[in-house]
Amino acid sequence: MSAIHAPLRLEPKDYASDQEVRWCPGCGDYAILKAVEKALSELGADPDRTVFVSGIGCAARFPHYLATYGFHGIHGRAPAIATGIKLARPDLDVWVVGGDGDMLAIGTNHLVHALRRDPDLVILILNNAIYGLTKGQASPTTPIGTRTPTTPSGVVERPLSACEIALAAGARFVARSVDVHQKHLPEILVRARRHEGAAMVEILQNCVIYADGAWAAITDKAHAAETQLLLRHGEPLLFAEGRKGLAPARYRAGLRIVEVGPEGWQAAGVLVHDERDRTLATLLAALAPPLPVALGVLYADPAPTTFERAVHAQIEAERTRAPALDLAAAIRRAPTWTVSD
Amino acid sequence: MSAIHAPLRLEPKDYASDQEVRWCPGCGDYAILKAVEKALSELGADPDRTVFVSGIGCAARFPHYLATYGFHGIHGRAPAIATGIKLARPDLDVWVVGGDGDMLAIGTNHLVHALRRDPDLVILILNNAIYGLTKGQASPTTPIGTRTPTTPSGVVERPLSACEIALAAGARFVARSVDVHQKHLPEILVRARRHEGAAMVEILQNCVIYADGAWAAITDKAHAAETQLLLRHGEPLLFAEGRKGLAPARYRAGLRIVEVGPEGWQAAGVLVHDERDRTLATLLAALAPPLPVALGVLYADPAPTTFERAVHAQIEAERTRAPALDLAAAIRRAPTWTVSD
Amino acid sequence: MRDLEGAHVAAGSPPRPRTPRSSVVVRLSGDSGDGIQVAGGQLALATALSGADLETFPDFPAEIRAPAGTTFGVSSFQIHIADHRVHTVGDRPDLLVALNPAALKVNLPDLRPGALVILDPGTFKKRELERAGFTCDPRADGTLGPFRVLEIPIEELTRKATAGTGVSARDAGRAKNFWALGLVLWMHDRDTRSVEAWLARRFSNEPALLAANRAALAAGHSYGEVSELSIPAFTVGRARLEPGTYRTVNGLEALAFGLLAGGRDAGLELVYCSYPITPASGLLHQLANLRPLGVTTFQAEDEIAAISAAIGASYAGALGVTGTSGPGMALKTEALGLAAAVELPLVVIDVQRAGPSTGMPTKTEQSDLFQAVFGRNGEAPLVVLAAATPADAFAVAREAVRLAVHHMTPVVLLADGFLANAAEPWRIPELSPEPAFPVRFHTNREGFRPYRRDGRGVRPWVVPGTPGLAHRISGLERDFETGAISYDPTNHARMTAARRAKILAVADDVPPAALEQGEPDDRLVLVGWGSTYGAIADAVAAARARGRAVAHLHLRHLWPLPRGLGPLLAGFDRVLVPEMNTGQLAALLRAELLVPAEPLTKVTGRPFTVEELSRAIEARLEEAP
Amino acid sequence: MRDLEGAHVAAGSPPRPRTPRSSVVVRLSGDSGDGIQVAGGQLALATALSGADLETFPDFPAEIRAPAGTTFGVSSFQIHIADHRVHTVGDRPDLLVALNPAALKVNLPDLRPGALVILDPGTFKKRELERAGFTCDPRADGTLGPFRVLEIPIEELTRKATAGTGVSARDAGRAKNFWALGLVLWMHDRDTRSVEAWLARRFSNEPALLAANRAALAAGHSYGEVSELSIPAFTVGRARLEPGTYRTVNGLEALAFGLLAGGRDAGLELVYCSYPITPASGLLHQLANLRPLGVTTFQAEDEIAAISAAIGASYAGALGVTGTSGPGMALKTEALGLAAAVELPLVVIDVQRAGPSTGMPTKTEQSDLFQAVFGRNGEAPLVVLAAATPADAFAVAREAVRLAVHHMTPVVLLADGFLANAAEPWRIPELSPEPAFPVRFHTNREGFRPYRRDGRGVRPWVVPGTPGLAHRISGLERDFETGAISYDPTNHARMTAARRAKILAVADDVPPAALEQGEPDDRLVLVGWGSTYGAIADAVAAARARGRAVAHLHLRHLWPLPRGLGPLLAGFDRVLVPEMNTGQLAALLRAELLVPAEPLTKVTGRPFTVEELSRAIEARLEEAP
Ligand SMILES: Cc1ncc(C[n+]2csc(CCOP(=O)(O)OP(=O)(O)O)c2C)c(N)n1
Ligand SMILES: Cc1ncc(C[n+]2csc(CCOP(=O)(O)OP(=O)(O)O)c2C)c(N)n1
Ligand code: SF4
Ligand code: SF4
Ligand SMILES: [Mg+2]
Ligand SMILES: [Mg+2]
Repeated sequence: MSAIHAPLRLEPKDYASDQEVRWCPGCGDYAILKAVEKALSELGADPDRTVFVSGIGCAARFPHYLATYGFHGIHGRAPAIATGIKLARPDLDVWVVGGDGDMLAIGTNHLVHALRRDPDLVILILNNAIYGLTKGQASPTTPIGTRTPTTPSGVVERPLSACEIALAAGARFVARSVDVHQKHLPEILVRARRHEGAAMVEILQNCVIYADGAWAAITDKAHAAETQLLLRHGEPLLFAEGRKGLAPARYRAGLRIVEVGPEGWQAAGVLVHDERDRTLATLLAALAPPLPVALGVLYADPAPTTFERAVHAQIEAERTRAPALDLAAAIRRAPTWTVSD
Repeated sequence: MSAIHAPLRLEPKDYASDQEVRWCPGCGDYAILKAVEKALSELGADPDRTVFVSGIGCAARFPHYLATYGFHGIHGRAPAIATGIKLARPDLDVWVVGGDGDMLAIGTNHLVHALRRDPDLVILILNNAIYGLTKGQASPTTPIGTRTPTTPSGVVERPLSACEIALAAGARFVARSVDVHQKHLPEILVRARRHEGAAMVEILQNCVIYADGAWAAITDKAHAAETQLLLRHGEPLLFAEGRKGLAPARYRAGLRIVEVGPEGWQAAGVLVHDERDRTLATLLAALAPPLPVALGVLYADPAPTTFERAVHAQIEAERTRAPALDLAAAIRRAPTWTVSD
Repeated sequence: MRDLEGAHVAAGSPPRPRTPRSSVVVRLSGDSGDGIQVAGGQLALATALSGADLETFPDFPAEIRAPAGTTFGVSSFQIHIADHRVHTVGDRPDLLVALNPAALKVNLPDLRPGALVILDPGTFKKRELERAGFTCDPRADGTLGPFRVLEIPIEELTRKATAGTGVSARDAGRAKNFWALGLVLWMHDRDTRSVEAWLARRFSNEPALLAANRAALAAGHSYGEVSELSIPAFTVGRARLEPGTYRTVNGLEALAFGLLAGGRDAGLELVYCSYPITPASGLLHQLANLRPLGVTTFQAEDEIAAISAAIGASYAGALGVTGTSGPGMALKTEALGLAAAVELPLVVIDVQRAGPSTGMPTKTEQSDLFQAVFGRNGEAPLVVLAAATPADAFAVAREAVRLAVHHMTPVVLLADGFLANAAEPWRIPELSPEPAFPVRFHTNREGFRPYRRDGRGVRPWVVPGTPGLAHRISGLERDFETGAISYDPTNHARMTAARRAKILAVADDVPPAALEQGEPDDRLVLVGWGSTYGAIADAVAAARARGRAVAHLHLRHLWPLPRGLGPLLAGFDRVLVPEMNTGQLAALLRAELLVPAEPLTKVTGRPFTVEELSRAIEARLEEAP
Repeated sequence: MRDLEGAHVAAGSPPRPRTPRSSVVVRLSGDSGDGIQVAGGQLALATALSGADLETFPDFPAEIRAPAGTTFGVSSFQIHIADHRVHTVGDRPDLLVALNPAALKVNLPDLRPGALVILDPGTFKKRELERAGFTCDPRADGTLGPFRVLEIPIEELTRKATAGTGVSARDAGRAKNFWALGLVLWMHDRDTRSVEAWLARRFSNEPALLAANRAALAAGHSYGEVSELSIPAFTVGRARLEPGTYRTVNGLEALAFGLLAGGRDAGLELVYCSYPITPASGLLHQLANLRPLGVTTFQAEDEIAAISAAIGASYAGALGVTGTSGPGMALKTEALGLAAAVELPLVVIDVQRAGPSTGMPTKTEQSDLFQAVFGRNGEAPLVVLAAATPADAFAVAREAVRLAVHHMTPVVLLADGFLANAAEPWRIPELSPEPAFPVRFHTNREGFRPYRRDGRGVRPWVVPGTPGLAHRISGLERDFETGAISYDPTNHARMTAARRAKILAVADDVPPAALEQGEPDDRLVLVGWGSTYGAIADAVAAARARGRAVAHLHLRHLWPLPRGLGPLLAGFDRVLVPEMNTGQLAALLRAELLVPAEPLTKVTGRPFTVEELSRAIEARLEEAP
């Protein structure tokens, strides 16, 4: 976050706009909205210097519900709009919100390029594995075999992984959380906002109407210990209440699951999570059921500068190199001649 | 390749069209064209059942120069056009050709989604790290710091890796070669064509006019042994004339370079290349100078079916489930009534 | 569903004390969860079986699931029932059944003065009233003064009726739509047989639910007879419809069937490529469910991929079709130019919605005409058609296929949100056993030239795989015959002229301009296009019945305009163009024909009412020279 | 470069036996590697310094580097030199210098009969002739019959002249462009001082190259005097130009300066977001090199991202500008609708090129007018302007900025490939020290409503970061005042009308329609727009000189049309609209004004010639009633 202002002391509820929230009762988006409000409060964000930008979709209704500046744009283009905002006004605190359709179907191109450029944005992908607003068609994250109005015999395409795409695009902050994790999610959001550069957070979100339980295999409390790998920088990659862990594979490059015996995790060779290890992050991003799914900050390694700072630094340097250059002088850099009466 | 026809016996030159080739003298595209003609000959491809589809760019002029069917489309959309062709005519042998701008700037979205869907296409990315046709602007693969007409103080954005994006998108065949490798490249092309599903081949191509030597650090014959890691399935990951190799990292997940001593590569722990190991492929794709760059087939693990076969199998099954359904019957599935005079 | 064919329209039941009505407009309304659309569909079917003509329109909330009881969660269904041909869903309801206060609130402004309002007093509690945004109880403060109000405790009566069927209290309450349907059927002099048949199929595995819904239906139906309230009862006679077998069809269904019929007639497989967008998504859903009939459906990653894949499919010898709505249409602009440039057949369906930009996705408008005719870079002429009614969409879709393959051109078919969802009886056409306009791909090697045109200016369609004809096509300008890239100035002029002439020649392949109603020497003509058909037809018919010299001309072919249009329009004193935009067809007519066409615009997201048009007609006739 | 200001135009050198000419059209032509554009630029500068008026046009090959000696590798530079104001580069060259057979081949069809052709016999070898596609030597077979031919062994003479300067044989040969330039300067009665100054700067670090090029230049210049061939020499007097300081400027340069001047006048930083595309890329290059002057440039991943980022920049309080050509413009359609819907300022520059689709990227056309005015989904009105000449592009770009910020609207500025690359003398305007139309963002909390309009129908511009004014904007239809999402029918009608009225009111903020030349009661008026200005102006001036009652009206504001246009055009018997498309402005005038505007179209990828227009004028006057 590049805005250098004294943090405000506002309650989460102070970040709610006066608009009636119109998601379906029970939609996971409510929880995410709450988490965002919590995070803004925790960050002491100034609503007048904060901008939420979105595309189109249920998720993309987000800006209307926050008492900050908001731009509800067009389908898939929010990362590009946000990049323009940051280029013009690096001091603003800009968040991008979109669904899996918005960001990983029509908007993939802009997502990838925003991440590789690395402007100081938080990009939230509210992944419900479905097109909610348009009534339940398959999205790029819908699992194979799912029947929807557009896939009456089931989806045949392999789903995309937001975190894998983000890492491949060169993202320097990649995290994953779950709509209902009301302690975890705000923490991750605060971390994402404090990261300088483009921070992508994939949030597994439940669409109660069209894809209810899409993430249940991961998020069900009953098996959470087995299905979730909670990442913490500097702590071992343990799950199943510490009974299992991830260790480097033997005789090949990769990870393997190890049982942690009474000698402890070190003895079992369990790796310690290192947020700055892009290779590790890539391997963690690829974990999918039946393996435990990685939640938390997979990767956080800020680049030396952000896109907008690099651009403006270049312009500043160019200005310094030609201090006398103004428009009149630039026009006269070509040969001129004078006609008198 | 799904076309089941007796291979023809044509010479490479028989695949050349009557159009005068109009790339700049010395352009790497000439070598690639030659390699493609060799590969077609080797494959016994039937020009009348082969289609080359392209976007716009110097690279995208490709179809005009081949005596096959060809569709020179619009910038960035070739993978989508090709997907439509395969849906309509799974029997055709379809190749897609584009530059780094075509495929990794405006066309990223279609590339990613074609790869995840996995129609039986060969997708060639002629990566010259520049926009050639439009005269030398930075492309998504141009290295940081490069001065171009649009980046007078140098590129600030991190370059994209075609192979990493492809793997993250779920591609099942990912390979890399070099324009002038006239033995290696045709071999890879033949392998790509024989792979059932979407096969992406990144070809490092030299644009003599706007980015001459962009890949020299990798391709220069003088240091090739040190800068290139030639992959062969089932063979050890050795380079520098066998003096060095890649082994699994210790205490972390990943690869490390090892010196091969007199005891041989096994003793040094050098890994054997396994084309079906997606994790390994991902690690290999990320190798970039000063590490040696991986050339060859990084990953090849055909899915059980292709996109178009899966779609048509579903339709076939639906047809079988409702054998009597024709249009007249479908119209009458709703309640009907009759009005008589 | 069971085929009700053969259920010949029976003579009415024995006469009761009922008011005969020539037409009635009924609107059912309630919360999205109340099953309004199901009840409406059954009401339409029962009406159709009665032999009356009808037209229906569902009005869904924009939100997926709004909180219960809110105005933005209201779902409605309107039906126009008449003993004569009707073309609209009716300007204003004569009867409103409002299952909760929000439904009343939303629909009040639309009611005809004197309309009958049936409401459920059990839902008029403080909380419900507040949710609906009423500050006072509308039953108490005179709000309902202009209407006749019947308060019937529908939910309570439903619970009573379903007692003993073994369903939960919740499910019992949910049967109230069938109770209300029963009552409306009784009021309308219809029996419940077709509904019972439907219930039996729908709940064949859920006997308790079946019993409950049946009981509710029966109770509602008998309530009219037994109630102490004197519930009005009416009867609408049979309309004179052309003999034949009918079903009801909405615009999207008709488009789907029309495309399939067109594909069949062309002897081609279709490849329908689309990206979901309201209100066009339904077409993708329909076709996805009809894949065994000769269509491959493809949900692309965006609209650009969708049209590109459709172009690829056409190139490969299928017929590529893509469908979308306004913003998606905008995204297809560049690729549409490619299709026009390479001269491949393609059908593009634009189900227009209220704009600009995202606009009001669930509301209707006709504001993409300019985009369809003019919205491309360079000179990229193509064919533009519009469907006039839900049933007409079948014929127009088929026509779009015919023109696309016959003239090797993209064809844009304009529909709109209203037409997409409105439904009407449709006389099921005979499908000819043989393809009516079979495509013959070019296979002859002799003197083959990819862009050599035939007498109609049309280039050959050669599909990859054809032996000996391998050639290259490109969006770069190409040589008049060989198709090789050409930057020759004269060639470009020649190709531009040839592409234009080819499209203008399509006018020779379609019927000349003709009036729907009226005479060429009437004083005023209303020129319409698309879904304004119904309102214009009814308004003109009414005006003619009043002795006014008014005619109606409706354009199916918007580009090129049909032959004879200019002279025909020149015969009228005034040309009035009603359209749901700010005057796009009017501008087109003025530009092309130099007639002083006057736009009559409405941009509220809603169709014209007959009343609005009638007023406009009278005003113009008063002013006319 | 050194500032030559103060190099007051000196009186001519002592008289020689020269033909005085009122104007001459010279074309230099050779292989892409021959340095034709550099020589042309120096010829233009020397001409400008002589006080003559001029207009130039470079003609690059479409290929990046075509094989040497081929016709598709020919590069040309044309200059029109005159002792009076000229507006075109001249229909046909009077003098062609062709450095190889391919250059001769390509340019032959354009030459004026009797033109002088200078060619280098040393390049007329068998191989070169074949490469150029000559089957016989054109010097031998009568091909050159209609022309006067001078064979000068330019390359050989260059080698001789440069002997001893220490350059390689290859570099010696490469100086032949300066030899030819020297000769042309001599023919044209100009000294070589400005060229020498340029060479000195250009090769300040390469003394051998400097010496060689200088020697070649001098040798060419003295050749005219000493040669046995009687080389024609002419002299063109000074033109009467308005007093002031001048430079030459091409359309892209002028656009860049105009945008920057506009940003300065608005008191705003610019953010120029673009994706490379011919012929618009040059604008991105220009601005990237002028970043210290108040513009941030952004090369996006595609055109959609470019316009989206520009919209984001405007939202954030800079002025977002995006530039592209035809196919890229098509891709921006959807986002342009968003900008119109949310009512943010935005400037969109479309450097039109020959279409449809990819078309002929390096060739010019005016066929995106429809797309600019009409090409969006829904009713999304905006402002459309066009630049008439390279120098005019400065003023129009500034005007685009002014209208965008003053009316909170996207403004489309149409240029074209010809205008982009053509150059002419430009009187450098005074830049006012203070912003001329400074933007004042809205900051007042009192009764703030994001969409409440002022008297001109314009909503306030509130940028994020303004305390207390946080609000949300959306492409969904919004409430007339609060901007909250609204699906209310009346609100939508009101907003649609308000957006339209706001744009139409821009006509009150621009000058009314006025004639460039002629009188309102002339018989014929030529109505033009964009880069046809020069040809129309010259043709009309010539016709008027012949006593014809012909007028010229040129539209800078295409949407809305300027006030008074209808009545003005109504005064003429005939309205002729020359345009490089199939009649788009003519259609617009017919639709809007019901005048029988007649299109005069040319779609060859090349600008109109004065001759073509003169013929059309005569034909119309003969026919006119
Ligand atoms: C250009 C364009 N295409 C399509 C649409 C229709 N549309 C609106 S939202 C949406 C996808 C919604 O899915 P997602 O992004 O996953 O968001 P969710 O509703 O699931 O939160 C689509 C296809 C549109 N508004 N604009
Ligand atoms: C929609 C659109 N935008 C931009 C262009 C201009 N354009 C043509 S090719 C190209 C990029 C070329 O780069 P690349 O794809 O890397 O191919 P190369 O020329 O380097 O082989 C661009 C931007 C275009 N033709 N269409
Ligand atoms: S449709 Fe799904 S994602 Fe959208 S609001 Fe409803 S529950 Fe949420
Ligand atoms: S510009 Fe570069 S890529 Fe294009 S043809 Fe020339 S050398 Fe090849
Ligand atoms: Mg979603
Ligand atoms: Mg490239």
